[in-house]
Amino acid sequence: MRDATPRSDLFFFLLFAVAVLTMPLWTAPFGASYPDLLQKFAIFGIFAIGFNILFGLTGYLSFGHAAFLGVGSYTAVWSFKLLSMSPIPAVLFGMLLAGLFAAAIGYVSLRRTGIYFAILTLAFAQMSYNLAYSVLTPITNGETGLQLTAEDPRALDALLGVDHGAGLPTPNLFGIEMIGFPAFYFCAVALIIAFYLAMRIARSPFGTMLRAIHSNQNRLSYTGVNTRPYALTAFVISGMYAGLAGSLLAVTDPLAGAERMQWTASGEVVLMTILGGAGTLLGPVLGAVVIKYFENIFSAFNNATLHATFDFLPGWLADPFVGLLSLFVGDGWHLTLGLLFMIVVIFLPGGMMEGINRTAKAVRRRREARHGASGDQDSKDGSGLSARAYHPGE
Amino acid sequence: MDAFVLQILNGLDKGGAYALIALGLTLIFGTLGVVNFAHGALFMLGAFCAVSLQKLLTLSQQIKDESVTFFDAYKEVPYLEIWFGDTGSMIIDYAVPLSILLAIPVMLLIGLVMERGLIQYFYKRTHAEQILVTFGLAIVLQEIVKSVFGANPVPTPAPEIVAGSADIGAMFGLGAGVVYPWWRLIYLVFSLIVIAIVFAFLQFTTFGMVVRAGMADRETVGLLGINIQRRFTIVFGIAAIVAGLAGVMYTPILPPDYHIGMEFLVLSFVVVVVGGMGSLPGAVTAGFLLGILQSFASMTEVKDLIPGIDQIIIYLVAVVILLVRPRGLLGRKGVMEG
Amino acid sequence: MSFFDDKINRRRVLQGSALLGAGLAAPMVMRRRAWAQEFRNDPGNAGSITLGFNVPQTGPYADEGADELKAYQLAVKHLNGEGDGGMMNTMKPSSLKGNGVLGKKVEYVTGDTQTKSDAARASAKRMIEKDGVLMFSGGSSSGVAIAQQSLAQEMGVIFMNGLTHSNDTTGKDRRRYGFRHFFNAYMSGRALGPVLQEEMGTDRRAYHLTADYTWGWTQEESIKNTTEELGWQTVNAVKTPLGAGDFSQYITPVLNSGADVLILNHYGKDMVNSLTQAVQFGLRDKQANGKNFEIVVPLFSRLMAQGAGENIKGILGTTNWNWSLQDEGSQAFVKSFGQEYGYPPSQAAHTCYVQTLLYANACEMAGTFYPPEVIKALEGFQFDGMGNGPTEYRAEDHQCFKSVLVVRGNDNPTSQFDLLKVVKEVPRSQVEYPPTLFGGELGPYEV
Amino acid sequence: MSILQVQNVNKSFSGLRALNNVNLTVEEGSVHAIIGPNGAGKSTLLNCFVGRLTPDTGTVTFMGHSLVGRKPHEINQVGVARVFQTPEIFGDLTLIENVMIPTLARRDGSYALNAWPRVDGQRQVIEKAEHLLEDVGLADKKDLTANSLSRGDKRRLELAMCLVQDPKLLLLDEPTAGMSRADTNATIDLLKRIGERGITKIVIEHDMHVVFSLAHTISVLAQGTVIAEGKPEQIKGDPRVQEAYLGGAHL
Repeated sequence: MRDATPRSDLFFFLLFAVAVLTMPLWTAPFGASYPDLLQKFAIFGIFAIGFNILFGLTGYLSFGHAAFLGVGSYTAVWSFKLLSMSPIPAVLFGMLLAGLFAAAIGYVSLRRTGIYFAILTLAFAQMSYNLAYSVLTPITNGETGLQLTAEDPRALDALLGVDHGAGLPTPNLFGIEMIGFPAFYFCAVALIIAFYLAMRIARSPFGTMLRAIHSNQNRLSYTGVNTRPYALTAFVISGMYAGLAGSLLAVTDPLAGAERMQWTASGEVVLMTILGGAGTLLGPVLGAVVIKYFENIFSAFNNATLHATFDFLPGWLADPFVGLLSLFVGDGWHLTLGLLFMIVVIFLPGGMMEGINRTAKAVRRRREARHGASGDQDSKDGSGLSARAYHPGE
Repeated sequence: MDAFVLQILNGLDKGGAYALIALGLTLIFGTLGVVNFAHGALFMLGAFCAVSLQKLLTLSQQIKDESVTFFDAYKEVPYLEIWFGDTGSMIIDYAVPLSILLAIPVMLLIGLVMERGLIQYFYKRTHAEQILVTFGLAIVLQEIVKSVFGANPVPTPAPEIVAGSADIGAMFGLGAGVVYPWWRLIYLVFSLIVIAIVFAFLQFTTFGMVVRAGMADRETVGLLGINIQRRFTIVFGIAAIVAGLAGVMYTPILPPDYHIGMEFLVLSFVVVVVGGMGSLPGAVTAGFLLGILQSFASMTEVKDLIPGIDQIIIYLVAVVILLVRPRGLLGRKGVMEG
Repeated sequence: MSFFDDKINRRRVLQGSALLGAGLAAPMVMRRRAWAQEFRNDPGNAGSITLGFNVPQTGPYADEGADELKAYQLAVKHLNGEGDGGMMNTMKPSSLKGNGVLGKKVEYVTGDTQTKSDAARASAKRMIEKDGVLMFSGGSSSGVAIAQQSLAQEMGVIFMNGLTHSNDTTGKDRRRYGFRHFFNAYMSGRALGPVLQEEMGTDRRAYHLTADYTWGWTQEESIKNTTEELGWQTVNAVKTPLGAGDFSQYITPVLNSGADVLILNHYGKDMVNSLTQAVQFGLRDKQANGKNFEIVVPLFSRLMAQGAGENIKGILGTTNWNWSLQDEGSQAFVKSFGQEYGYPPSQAAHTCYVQTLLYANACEMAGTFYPPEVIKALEGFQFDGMGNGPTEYRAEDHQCFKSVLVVRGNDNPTSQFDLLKVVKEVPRSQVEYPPTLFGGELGPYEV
Repeated sequence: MSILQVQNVNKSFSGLRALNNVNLTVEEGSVHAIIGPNGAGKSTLLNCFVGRLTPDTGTVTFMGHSLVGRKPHEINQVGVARVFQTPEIFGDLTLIENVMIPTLARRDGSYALNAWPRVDGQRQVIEKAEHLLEDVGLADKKDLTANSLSRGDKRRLELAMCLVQDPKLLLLDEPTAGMSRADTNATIDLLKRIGERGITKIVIEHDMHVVFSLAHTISVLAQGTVIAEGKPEQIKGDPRVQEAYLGGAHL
């Protein structure tokens, strides 16, 4: 914290914004530059950033955040059905309802800490999922998922005389259809705003209090701080982030299914955050990108594509090589993901961000050694660019 | 009334499975302080011990079905039957109970290797990191099993003699036609025996006393110059055996597939927490309690009253219990609350 | 991503100050391209086309997905004129030439649906947006199929359903861009009717256990309608949570309910588990109301039957296709699949193979890849020689109408694959229904 | 003027009586020591002051506020701060953050959604915190994480965290427990210096050296009851105290 000056933060933020906006360019060599995956990067980045506000700062491990994602999605689709095809009300209502839902669940769950809290949130989310899949079908359309139909009223659009023509309408922002790259940029802007807000929160007195909750809740209450409303606020904020992510999922693809609320989905955001680096600003986004990349790209390899990739190898080498690789891609992508989890957490306790920090530190040390600079400046240099600057949770 | 008895039996049966998994989980929590998301995978590996033994015993001579062209279709006659006739068939028939003998050493070995090779480095790490690494391990184990045995469930029947149902109506003077599968009764008894053995072991052996003392206050026991660490490693092995045995014996009830552990994982965590972290009796009580409640909630009469209640009952009960009793049914203060 | 194909001055793009602007400009570039083309992923003058095969590769249906994928690969081979041609030789009428489709070589990409709607749509979008597929196909769960089908409509890319059995797929959730060759729950009910009557009479009391989601409900409804028409009573119909694992608490009430038939509206793992457990509770050997207690599994699949082992023996159900069929088309398919992979294809593999050929054939008939024309070629298309006898793709709801197989778990299998025995081939006329029965709207040709 | 009145406080734990009709009055500005053998109920009494425990019966009144049934943070907000037996600090935060948090808590109250401004822009808070760190002699370590401190330094940090709130009443639970003689003396000096700020202090202490160096008034607790109260000289000679401590601590 001491190293993160307003200037370094601004620089960092601008860097982030540029990186996000130019994502279609630099992801191209990795085969990831197509709208849907880019949208997913941004959306799950938002989800993970929000989750990190709760988990990374306060240390409360929620295993039920997917419920808020689901609520956001359902609300957004209902907004498209009842009000308007504009993403603005969809996103606003999605966040609002997810926030209210989070307030209710958080109010109850935050009466407990540690694993008890985790299981309470898990229980609420699983109840939501199970009910959404079965008895709440009139609201959620169950297994099939909530979809748009041509007959939906769309009261606001009707009032304003917006005509969606034949067939199913597409969400559109003042005439720009929310598909493909425009939809990505809509999500990207949301991600940048979400990131900026998370940065403000992390750097604020409020954020300091959240970290104090993580550090020593007992001391904090004897210091005159009512910890529960702080934790609840963090919970609601992160619930609203999840709601935002959920409604963006609906904006880019107006269909909401119950499985979005399943515990595996809650677990996924936990994994994203820890994989990237809990408590760091950038880590959760990285974690989200990596997991979504694996899910969409690694799963798509098959023997034919592998052979095509390695056809420069001689046959006697290519076949066993492809055979070996095929264990880890296609239907084996889960194996790769599992191994990745283990490797990262074994060797990089702070997640991927720790790896980046270590590399940055090593590079700097080498450079300093070359320039003959004194060694003990290390991470306390005033440049404001030290890796530590970006990690309020360290 | 009869319906009630049957539902209680169903509940106890389910509860037996929950209790066995939760018992191992809470042992590991209590001793090593590790959140083991790979515990479901241990259950799964146990189940696949049974599958492996069955596959081994049914290694077959293949008699080609000549009516099928284009590919090779066989009628399979196990070598055991060819060599030993009815004795061979009987051995095959008893594959599941026999695999208990296989599962005990195998699961112990897996448990020890897992603890020494991986878990021991995570004692001091955060719970989140423990979750990540054990979850990763669970996925890896699953995928390995999937690549060997495929993704479909594998039928693993109970021995012929207990494949059917017991007429408990006649046995206990209930109504006519009240039957219950033999194997489920065996499973219930088996789980009670395993639970009793674990408790007796912890209660009456020196080893167990040290472990219990270690669960209560690790530092002090460490100060006494007792190598608590090595004992905890063995505890992990025991937990693995218990989970594995639960898996072995469950195979005739639920044909196992590679994913079976994940399905039990979340539920068994709920059981452990409802029982109270670090409490062995709590885990067992909660296991049976939730099993029975789940059975009752599934009764048509109850479902008509509250639609969908069977879908959420376990979680609902968990919420209520945790709100009324902050540390679950029998939990101790300060365990896993940080 | 073919971003650099668009002749943006690359050096300028890479200049730091221009990066942001270039990023923002990207959507405009993409849009301009979009206007220029007549339809999405037009292969134009390219020498090949790409199809997308989106199947479950992880999760409970992974084996079924693997089987589907093999069938797709086989179909691509045959379309490109490799191998023995399989059902291309038996399909009537056929416009396929064995030189790809419209002279273009067929290539394919694969994806993992994880049997989740979200994952399936994400995977499909990758195929459409990144790999430029002209058609995508796959299945194993109705919810997932419906989700992909509506995506197809939004994106203007044809989706050929794989295994999906819910009435909704071509009922209330039908789409202009979605086609189903597989049969549905209604047909299962209709087909089972006469066999149930024959085997069990008209005085029966049925108890339903139903997977608590849309497919389960539609199947329960269909079977109930059929059996009640026969004069059967429905004692109870109980919903069970998806993936319940242990069904004992739902099975014990069956024991003394006065029912003499148990109908399991379950599929996949739920079916394996509930059937295994029902048999354990002695239901198969039980006597009730002076009759033999019977279990019926309306939707069977051989792959899942393997999981239930011995318990499947003697159980009645329906299936879309079985490898033991002796017609010319089935034989041709079993031959090429069996020789390629060493075991017989499943019904899921069959429907996926057929769907791929049907799509290719429709392109040839239409003489273009332009989806509206391809759709029109498929609509009302009548064909034979694909293993199900004379079949029609009904124009009004994109459902294939053909005979349905009623099967029984084989008591005395001659091989490890010989699990199901065909009891009756129920002709199309008995399973047909008016297209308006389930409502639904196909939507426009042009999107 | 009394700042804290304790009247007829009783507290039992499952039948075991920990506090038996305790009465106590603490004068404003004084240093009031509570001594007694192990298990006399000293910590229980202190916990009743800060809201960790609620007395079964009786009243605890601080400057006109009843403290019974209040939450710890509410009690702190009316001006009561506490130093724990084992230092309770924010171990993974830096020293300056450790001291800033109580400063913010005093400025913003028990809850404030102060999420927009930067914490490093709170000049006054930072200056005040730095000042306090200087007072306790930890200024040069302000950017270290608190866990890296020695036990004595941790205690001084905790003291700074309490003092920065300008409490009216400071509760010290064995402030020198486990310290070396030198550290103990340094702490005594420090506490004496704080004394100049006029903060009322209640000290629980075993070390009679500390008690007699600091206290103005001493209450002796034995078996949950106050058996003696008075100036240090009076207590020294009290035979009841001698008896309570028989075989106990050094007098």
